[in-house]
Amino acid sequence: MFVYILKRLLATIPVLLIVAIFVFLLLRLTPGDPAAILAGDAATPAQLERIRDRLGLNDPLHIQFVTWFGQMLKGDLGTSLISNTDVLDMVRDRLGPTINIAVMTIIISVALAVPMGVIAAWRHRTWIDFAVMSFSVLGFSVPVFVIGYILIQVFAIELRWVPVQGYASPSDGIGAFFSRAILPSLTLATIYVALIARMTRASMLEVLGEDYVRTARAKGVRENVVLFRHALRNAAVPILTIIGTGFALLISGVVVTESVFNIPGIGRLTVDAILARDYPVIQAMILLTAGIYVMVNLIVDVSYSFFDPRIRY
Amino acid sequence: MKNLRSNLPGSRTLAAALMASGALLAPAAATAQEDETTITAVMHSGLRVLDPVITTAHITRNHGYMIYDVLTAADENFEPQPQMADWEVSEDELTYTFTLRDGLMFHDGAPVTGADVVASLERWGERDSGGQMIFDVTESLEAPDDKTIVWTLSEPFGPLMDVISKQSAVPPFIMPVRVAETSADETITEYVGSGPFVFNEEEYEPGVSVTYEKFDDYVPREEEASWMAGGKNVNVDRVVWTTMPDNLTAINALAAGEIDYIEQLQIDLMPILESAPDVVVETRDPLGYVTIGRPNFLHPPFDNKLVRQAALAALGQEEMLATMQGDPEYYNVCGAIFGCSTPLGDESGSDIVTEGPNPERSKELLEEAGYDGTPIVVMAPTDVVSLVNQPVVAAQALREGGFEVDLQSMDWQSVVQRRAQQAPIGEGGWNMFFTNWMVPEISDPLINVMVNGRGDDAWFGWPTDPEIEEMRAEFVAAKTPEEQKEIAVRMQEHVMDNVNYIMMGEYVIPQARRDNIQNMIQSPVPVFWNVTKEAE
Amino acid sequence: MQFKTRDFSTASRVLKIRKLEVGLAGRPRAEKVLKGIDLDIRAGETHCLVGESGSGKSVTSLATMGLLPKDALEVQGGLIDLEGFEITSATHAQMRELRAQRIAMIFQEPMTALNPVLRVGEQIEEVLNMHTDLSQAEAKKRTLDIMDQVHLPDVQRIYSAFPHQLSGGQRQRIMIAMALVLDPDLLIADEPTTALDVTTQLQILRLIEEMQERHGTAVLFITHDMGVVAEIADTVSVMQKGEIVESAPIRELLTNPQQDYTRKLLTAVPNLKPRPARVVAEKAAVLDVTGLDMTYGGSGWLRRSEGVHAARDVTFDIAPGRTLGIVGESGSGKSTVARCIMRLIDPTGGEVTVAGTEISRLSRRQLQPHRKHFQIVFQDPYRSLNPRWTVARSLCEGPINFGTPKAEAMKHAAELMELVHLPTDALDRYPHQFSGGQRQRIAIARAVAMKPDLLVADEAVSALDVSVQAQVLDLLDDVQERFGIAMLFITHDLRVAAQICDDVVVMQKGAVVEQGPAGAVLSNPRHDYTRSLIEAAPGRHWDFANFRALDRAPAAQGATS
Amino acid sequence: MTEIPNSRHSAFQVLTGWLSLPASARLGVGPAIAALVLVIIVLASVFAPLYVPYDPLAMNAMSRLRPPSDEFLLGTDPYGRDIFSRVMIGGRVSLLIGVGAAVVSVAVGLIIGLVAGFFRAADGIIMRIMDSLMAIPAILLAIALVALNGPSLGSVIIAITVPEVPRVVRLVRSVVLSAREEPYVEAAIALGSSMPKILIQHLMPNTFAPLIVQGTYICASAILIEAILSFLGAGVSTEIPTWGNIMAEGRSYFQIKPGLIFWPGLLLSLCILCINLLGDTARDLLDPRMKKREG
Repeated sequence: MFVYILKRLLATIPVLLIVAIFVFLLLRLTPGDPAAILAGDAATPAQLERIRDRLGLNDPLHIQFVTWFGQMLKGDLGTSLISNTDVLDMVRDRLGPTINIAVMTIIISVALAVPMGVIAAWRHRTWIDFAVMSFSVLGFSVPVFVIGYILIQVFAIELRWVPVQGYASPSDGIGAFFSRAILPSLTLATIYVALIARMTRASMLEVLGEDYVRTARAKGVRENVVLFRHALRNAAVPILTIIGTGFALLISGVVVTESVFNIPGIGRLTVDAILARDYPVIQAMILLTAGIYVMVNLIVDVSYSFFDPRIRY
Repeated sequence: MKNLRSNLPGSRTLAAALMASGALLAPAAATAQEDETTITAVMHSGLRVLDPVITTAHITRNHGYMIYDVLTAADENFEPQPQMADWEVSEDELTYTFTLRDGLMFHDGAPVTGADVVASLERWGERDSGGQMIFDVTESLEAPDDKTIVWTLSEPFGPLMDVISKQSAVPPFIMPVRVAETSADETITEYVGSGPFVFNEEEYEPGVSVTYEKFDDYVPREEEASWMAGGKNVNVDRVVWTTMPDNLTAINALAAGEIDYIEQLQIDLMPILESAPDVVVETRDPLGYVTIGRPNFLHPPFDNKLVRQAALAALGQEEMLATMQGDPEYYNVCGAIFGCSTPLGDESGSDIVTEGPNPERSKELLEEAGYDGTPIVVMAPTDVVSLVNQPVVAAQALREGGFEVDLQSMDWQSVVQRRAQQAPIGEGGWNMFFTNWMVPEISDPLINVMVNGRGDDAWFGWPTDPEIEEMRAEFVAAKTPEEQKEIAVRMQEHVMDNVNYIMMGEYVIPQARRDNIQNMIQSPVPVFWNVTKEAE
Repeated sequence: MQFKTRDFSTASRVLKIRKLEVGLAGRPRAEKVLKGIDLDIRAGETHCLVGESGSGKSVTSLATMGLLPKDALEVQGGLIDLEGFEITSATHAQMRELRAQRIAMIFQEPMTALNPVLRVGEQIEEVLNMHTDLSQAEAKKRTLDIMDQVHLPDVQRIYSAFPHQLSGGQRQRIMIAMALVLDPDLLIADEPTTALDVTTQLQILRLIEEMQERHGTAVLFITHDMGVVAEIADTVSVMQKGEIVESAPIRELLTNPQQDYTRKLLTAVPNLKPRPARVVAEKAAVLDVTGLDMTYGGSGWLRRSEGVHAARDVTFDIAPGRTLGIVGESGSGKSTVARCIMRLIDPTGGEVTVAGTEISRLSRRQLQPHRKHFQIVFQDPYRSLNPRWTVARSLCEGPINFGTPKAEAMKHAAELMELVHLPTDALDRYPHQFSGGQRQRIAIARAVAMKPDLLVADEAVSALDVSVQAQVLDLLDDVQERFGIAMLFITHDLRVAAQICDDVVVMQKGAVVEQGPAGAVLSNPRHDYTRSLIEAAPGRHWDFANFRALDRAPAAQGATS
Repeated sequence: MTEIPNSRHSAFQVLTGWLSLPASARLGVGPAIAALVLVIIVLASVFAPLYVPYDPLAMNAMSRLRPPSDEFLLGTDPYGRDIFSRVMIGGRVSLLIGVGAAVVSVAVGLIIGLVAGFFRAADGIIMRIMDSLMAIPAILLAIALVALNGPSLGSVIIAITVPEVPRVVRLVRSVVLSAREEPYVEAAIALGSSMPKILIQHLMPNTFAPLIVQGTYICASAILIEAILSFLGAGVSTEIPTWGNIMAEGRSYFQIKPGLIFWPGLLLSLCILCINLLGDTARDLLDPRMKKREG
C-alpha cells in the first residue's frame, strides 16, 4: 500500500511537469501583455517597455521558465504581475470558499445520487427508473448558469429564503455559511448528481446481474440487504471513479458558479487571471487544480481497496 | 438506508478530510462589530493595482482618493482649490510656492512634510503626460522646510495649477517619501497615505474586495465639499468595495439589502429596481463619459484623410448611444472633442457625426479616396461590458457606408496588446478600435492623449500631425481662458477635418443606492466622504 | 462400474413439478423455454438433470428457486410443489422464508457465486441471521461447525477470508456449507463441478454425497457431463429443447436408453480408452520443442517479484500425421506451451523448431514468412472469428497475406467449406449467424487454408456440447489424415485426449511429469499425478457409447488417494 | 442452431454485424421521440436562413428589447435584433460546433489512441501527455486556447476539442488493448497479417461503436461548453450568433427579458437532451453486457 502510494506520487511528477511546461508555453504564445493592463489606457510604448523589463517579460522564454520553475520548487509561487501580491497568499484566501463549496456539493451529490441510482437500477425499466434517468439527462442538458439563475430567482428573490449572493466561511457561523453555500452547491450538484446517478445505476445494473446477487437471493436475503450490502459495495468502484473524474467537471462548474453567486474562489481568480494574462497566477492555479485533480484521483484509487478486498496495492 | 452509511466509510472519511482542510484554508473571519457603520459598495471593476501613479485605471484612481490626499484639487467649476496646501504664484509666473496646512498626518502617524510632497510629485511627473510637460520646464522643485514647497520653472507654464489639480487620469497623490522613492516603473508595496480612509491590507483580496476604515486623525478642510475639493468629512466607520462579475447579481443583492451601493448601473436593468421601494437610482457624475473610435494612421486605408472622413460620415452617434444606453436620458449626442459641458467644449464642425449616419456621403468620400475594398480590421473586445457594443454597432454602420469590415473579436487583453502593434494589418496590425474616457480625461489638450500628434510617440493610432502639435504649444503658452478657448475651437475644427479620433457622444452611468445612504456629493469620482448611513 | 441402486419409492416426495411451462416474460405466445415438464424428487434421492446447452435444465432449477430473471422469463403454466407448498404462486416474502431453510442452491462458478467483497464466514452467517434468532456467538459457532463439516481446513482463518483468497474447491465447499447450514430438504446443484479441475471435482462430488447422507437431503443435480451422472445419480432425466425426453434410474438409462436422443447423447460421450495405435512413419519431426521455458513477470520496480514459472524445460516432438496431446489441469502451463510455439508470446528459454526452422528467437518480421507453417484453433468459437468479417474474408486473410490472388483464395475458401461440411453459400455470412460448432469448423478451415505443417488445437472442443465435440474431433482427424498435418492438441480432459491423441504429455505446475504413447500413459501411468487424474475422470469405468462397462478399465494401479 | 439462418444479409444485418449489435435490437418510444425532436431542430436550424424574417445581425437602436409581437415573433434583444432569427440561425452554429467538436476529437483521439494502444514504445509518453491534459480543468484550458487563437468558430471548436481528446484516446486505447487479446486477433497474427493491417482491419472497427456513443456525448457537451465559454467572455464572436452567446449576452436581462435565455436555453437543452438520450440508447444497444442480457 505504502509503496503503491509512493509510486503513484512519483508518477504525478512527470504529469505535473508536462502540465507546467504546457501551460507556460501556451500562455507565452497567447497574445496579451500584463504590462499593458498594469499601466492602463494612457501609457506610452516606452513606459510599457520599461514595465515589461521590470517584470522580466523581456527575458528569453527558457530563462523565464527556469526562473519560475526554480522558485516554484522552493515553494515560491511568485507574485501576481497585476496586483503585486504573493500568489500563495491569494491561493490561501481563495481556496477555502472553493473547497468548502466543492465538498458540500460532493456530499449533497453523493447523498442524493447514490440512492437514486440504486433505486433506478432496482426498478429497472419502470417509471422510477425513467424518472431518475430523465432527471439525470436533464441535469446534463441545462447550462450551469441557467440553473443558477433559476435557483436565485426562486429561492433568493421570490421566496427570500437565502441571500442572493456572496460567501461566508464556516468560521463566520454555520448558518451564514449554509445559507450562502446551499444554492451554489445545488447548482453544481445538478451535473454531479446526474453523473453519479447514471454511473450508480449502470454499475448496479451490472452487479445485480451477477451470480452472487442471485446467491444472496437464493439465501433468502431481504431485498434492501441485497441492494445495499451485497450489490452496492460491489458497484462502488466505478462510482468512486466517476466521483474522481467528475471532479474535473466540478472545477469547470465552479468557474461559472462562482461568477453567478459572487463567491471569491479560485475559479474566478483563474478566469480573471487568464483574461488579464497574469502569468504567475494562471500557472500556479492551473498547476494547483491539476495537482488537486491528480490527488483526488489518487485518493479515489486508494479508497478502492476499502470497498473491494481484491484490490490490494 | 442504515446500511448505506456503514457501507460507505471511505467517502465519509474523504469528505471529512476535505472539509477539515477547507476550514483551515478559510480566510480569517471578517467580523464587523455591531455598532459600526459599514457601507458595502459594488464598484465597476475589481481593484487589483494599488499604485495610483503607475496605472490610469479608474478603480485605482478611486482607491487613491480614498487613502491619499492631494495638494490642490479642481472643484465643480474646474477651478483649482487648495486641499493640502495653499499656493502662491510669482509675478513672472516662474515660481509656485505651496504651503502645507496644519494637522496633515500619514496613517502611520508621521506628519506630512515638504519632502514627502516633493518625492511624490517627482514620481508622478515621470508617469503623467501633463506632469512630464511641467517637469520639462522645471528648474527646481524643493522643500526648504517641512511646510513649504517651492517649484521653480524655466519658462511660464500657464495650466500648471490645472494639471496638478486634475481629478483624473493620474492626479499627484501625496505619499511618504520612502514610498514615493519607488521607481516609477515598479508598483509600490506600502500603502500609507494621509487621506480620509485607511487601507485595510488584511482584508484586501485583489479583484474581489477591499476594505477601508475611517482615519480618525484626518483633519478635513472647513469648506464645503465640491468635487475633489473642500472638506472630506467621513461619517462611516468602514467602506467595503466588492465586485460582482454579474450585473444581475449585484442588482438583486441591492434590492435584497445585501449591499448598499452600486457605482455603475446597467440602464436596461433599471426596471428590476422599480419594484424595490428603498432603492434610489440617480446620476452622480453629470459629466459622464465619452466613447470614441480611433483609426490607425499608419496603414491604409485610414492613412488617407478622405477615408477617415468617410468613416466619420458613416457613423452616427444617436444609433451608437441608443444601443449602448437605451434610455435617451442617459446619453447625450455631442460632437465636442473636449466634452460638451467643459469650459473648452465646442461642437464646431461636428454635424456630420452628430446628425449621422450618412452612408451616401461616406460612399462618395470612399469613391473619391479610391478605396479598394480592403477590409478594415475593427477590434471587438468580448469581455469588457462597456466596450462590447461600440465595435458591433460601428461595424454595421461602416458596412452600410461602403466599407468592408473585418470585425475581429478578442478579449480585452488581446485588444490592449494588439493596439500597440504598429505592424501592417496582415502582420498583426489593426485599423480601428473603440474605447471610453471620463469627460475630465479629455477636457483639455494637455490631458487628452488623442490630440497628441507626435507620430510614434503619440497614443495608439500614431498620427503625425504637426498642426495640432503647434496648437498644443500655443495652448500651453496661452495667457487667458479666452485665448485657450479660441485655440480649443481651432483644434476642434481641425480634429473634425483630420479625424484624429471619432467622437461618438457622451453618456452618463447612473448609480443606485439604498435610501439610507445619504448626503453623497456630486462628483466624477465616487467618493465616500460626506456620505452618511442611517439605520434601516 | 458401481451404480447407485437405492430404491426411493417409499421415501416422501420433496419436489413435485407438473406441466411446468416457462416462457419469455410478457410474450405468452412465443415459443416456450420449458414446455411442460414433470419431475419428482424424493427425500435422500439424487436426481440428475442432464442435457446439452440450451436444453432448459438451468431454467428448471431457477424456476424451482423462484429466481427466474424477472425481466426475461416467467412461469406460464404448471405447478412446482415443494412438500405441499406451491412455489409458482408464492409471495416474495414466502419465497424468502423458504429459501435456505427448505430449498437451497449451489452454482456452477464458485468464484462469481460468492460475494467478492464480503468475508466468507459472514456470508454463511448471513443465512443464519436472516432466518434464525441465534445470537452472534451462536451463529458464529454454527458457521464454524458447518465449515468443519465440509472439511475446510483451519476454519478460524478461512472464516475471515475473502473468496479470492481461497481455491476453487474451497470456495465450492463454502457454497455447500452456505446451502446446507439450515438443513434444507432440497438442494439444487447447478453444474457445481464444471468449473473445477477433475481432481477437485471428485472431492466435491464426494462431499455432496457425504452431506446428503448425513442430512438426508434430496438433491437435484444439473450437469452436462454423463460421466458425473454415472458417478452420482440415483435417477436421471434427460432434457432436450425444453422437454424431458427420458427419465429413468441410472443403470437403466445407461444400459438401455429408450429414446434416440438419449442414445445419440450417450454415443458421443468419450471414454478413457486410448485410440488404437497408428503406424509411426519414419519422417522428420514437424515440431521439435527442446527445453522450453517461460517465466512471466519478475523483477519489478521498487519491489522485486519472483515471476511465475509457467513452463519449465518442456521437450517433445511431433511427426507429420500424428497427434500429440498435452494434458493437465488449469495452471499446468499447457496453454503457455501452445502460445510459445505459436509465438503469440515470446518464450524465455529453449528452442522451438517448426518445419526445420528455429523460430523462438526470430523477430516479428523474420518470423512472418514462417507463419504459414503452423496454425492454431482456439477454445472459444464465439471469439475466434472477427464478428465484423464475412466467413469468406476470414478464410482468405491468411492466403492473401502470403500472396495468393484474391480470386484464387476465394475459390480455395469454397473448397474448404465443403471440407468442413458447411454449405459454400455460407461464405457471405457473418459469424453470429452460425452455431458454436459451425464456427469452430470455420476456424479449422481458416487454419487449414494455410496448408500448415502443424496445427495447434488449444482446448478446441472444450466449449462444445458432447455431440458437437465428437463431430469436431472427427473433423480434425479427417483433416489430419487428408493433409498429413502434425497436431498439437491441448486439453484438460483426459477422455478427449484418449480419443484423438497418439502421444500424450502430462503437465503439472509448468513441468512435464510424464510423456509417452497414449496407450502406455493412460493404461499404465507411472506418475502419481497422472494416476490421480485418471482416477478422478468421472465415469471412467463405463463405455457410454456401447452402453456397457469398459472391457478393460484404465488401470490405476497402486491407486492413490 | 444447427441450421444456418437466412441466406442473404440485409443492410441492417451488415450494420448490426459491424457494430456488433444484438440481432434483436429493440428501440423504445423514448428514443424515437428524441430522434424526431432532434431531426426537427436540426432541420429547422439548417434551413433557418430560408425562412427567418430578419438578418440576425441587423441592429436597430430604435427597436431595442421589444416584447414578442407580430413584427418580432420572440421580441428583440438589446441591439434591436430579432430574437427569433438569432435563435434559429444560432442553432446552426451551435450544432456545427457540437458536431465539429465531436468529429474532430473523435478523429484525432482515434489516431492517437490506436498508436498508443498498439505501439508499446509510444504508449508511455502519449498517456503521460494525455494524463496531463486531463488534469487541466477543461474550461480553463478552453479559455486559454480561445485567448490564444481568438474567438473564431474554428478556435472555439479546437478549444473544446483539446480537453476531450484525452478521453477519446483513453477509450480507444482501452478498446484496442482488450481487443488485442481476442483470439481472432491472435489468429490474424498467426495468419501472418502485418501489424498495420491488424490495427486497421481488426482492431479499429472495435472502436467504432464506443466512439459513436462517445461522439454523441462530446457533441452534447460541446454545445454546452460553448455556452459556458460565451458566458465567461471567451466564446464565439458576437457576429456569429450561437445559442451560447445569445444566452450569454442576454444573461443580465434574465429578469426583464427572460426570452433571451429561455428560447435558446430551451432549444439547447432539448437538443442536448435528445442527443444524450440517443447516446444512451446507442450505448445500451452496443454494450456487450446488455447484449448478454437480451440475447
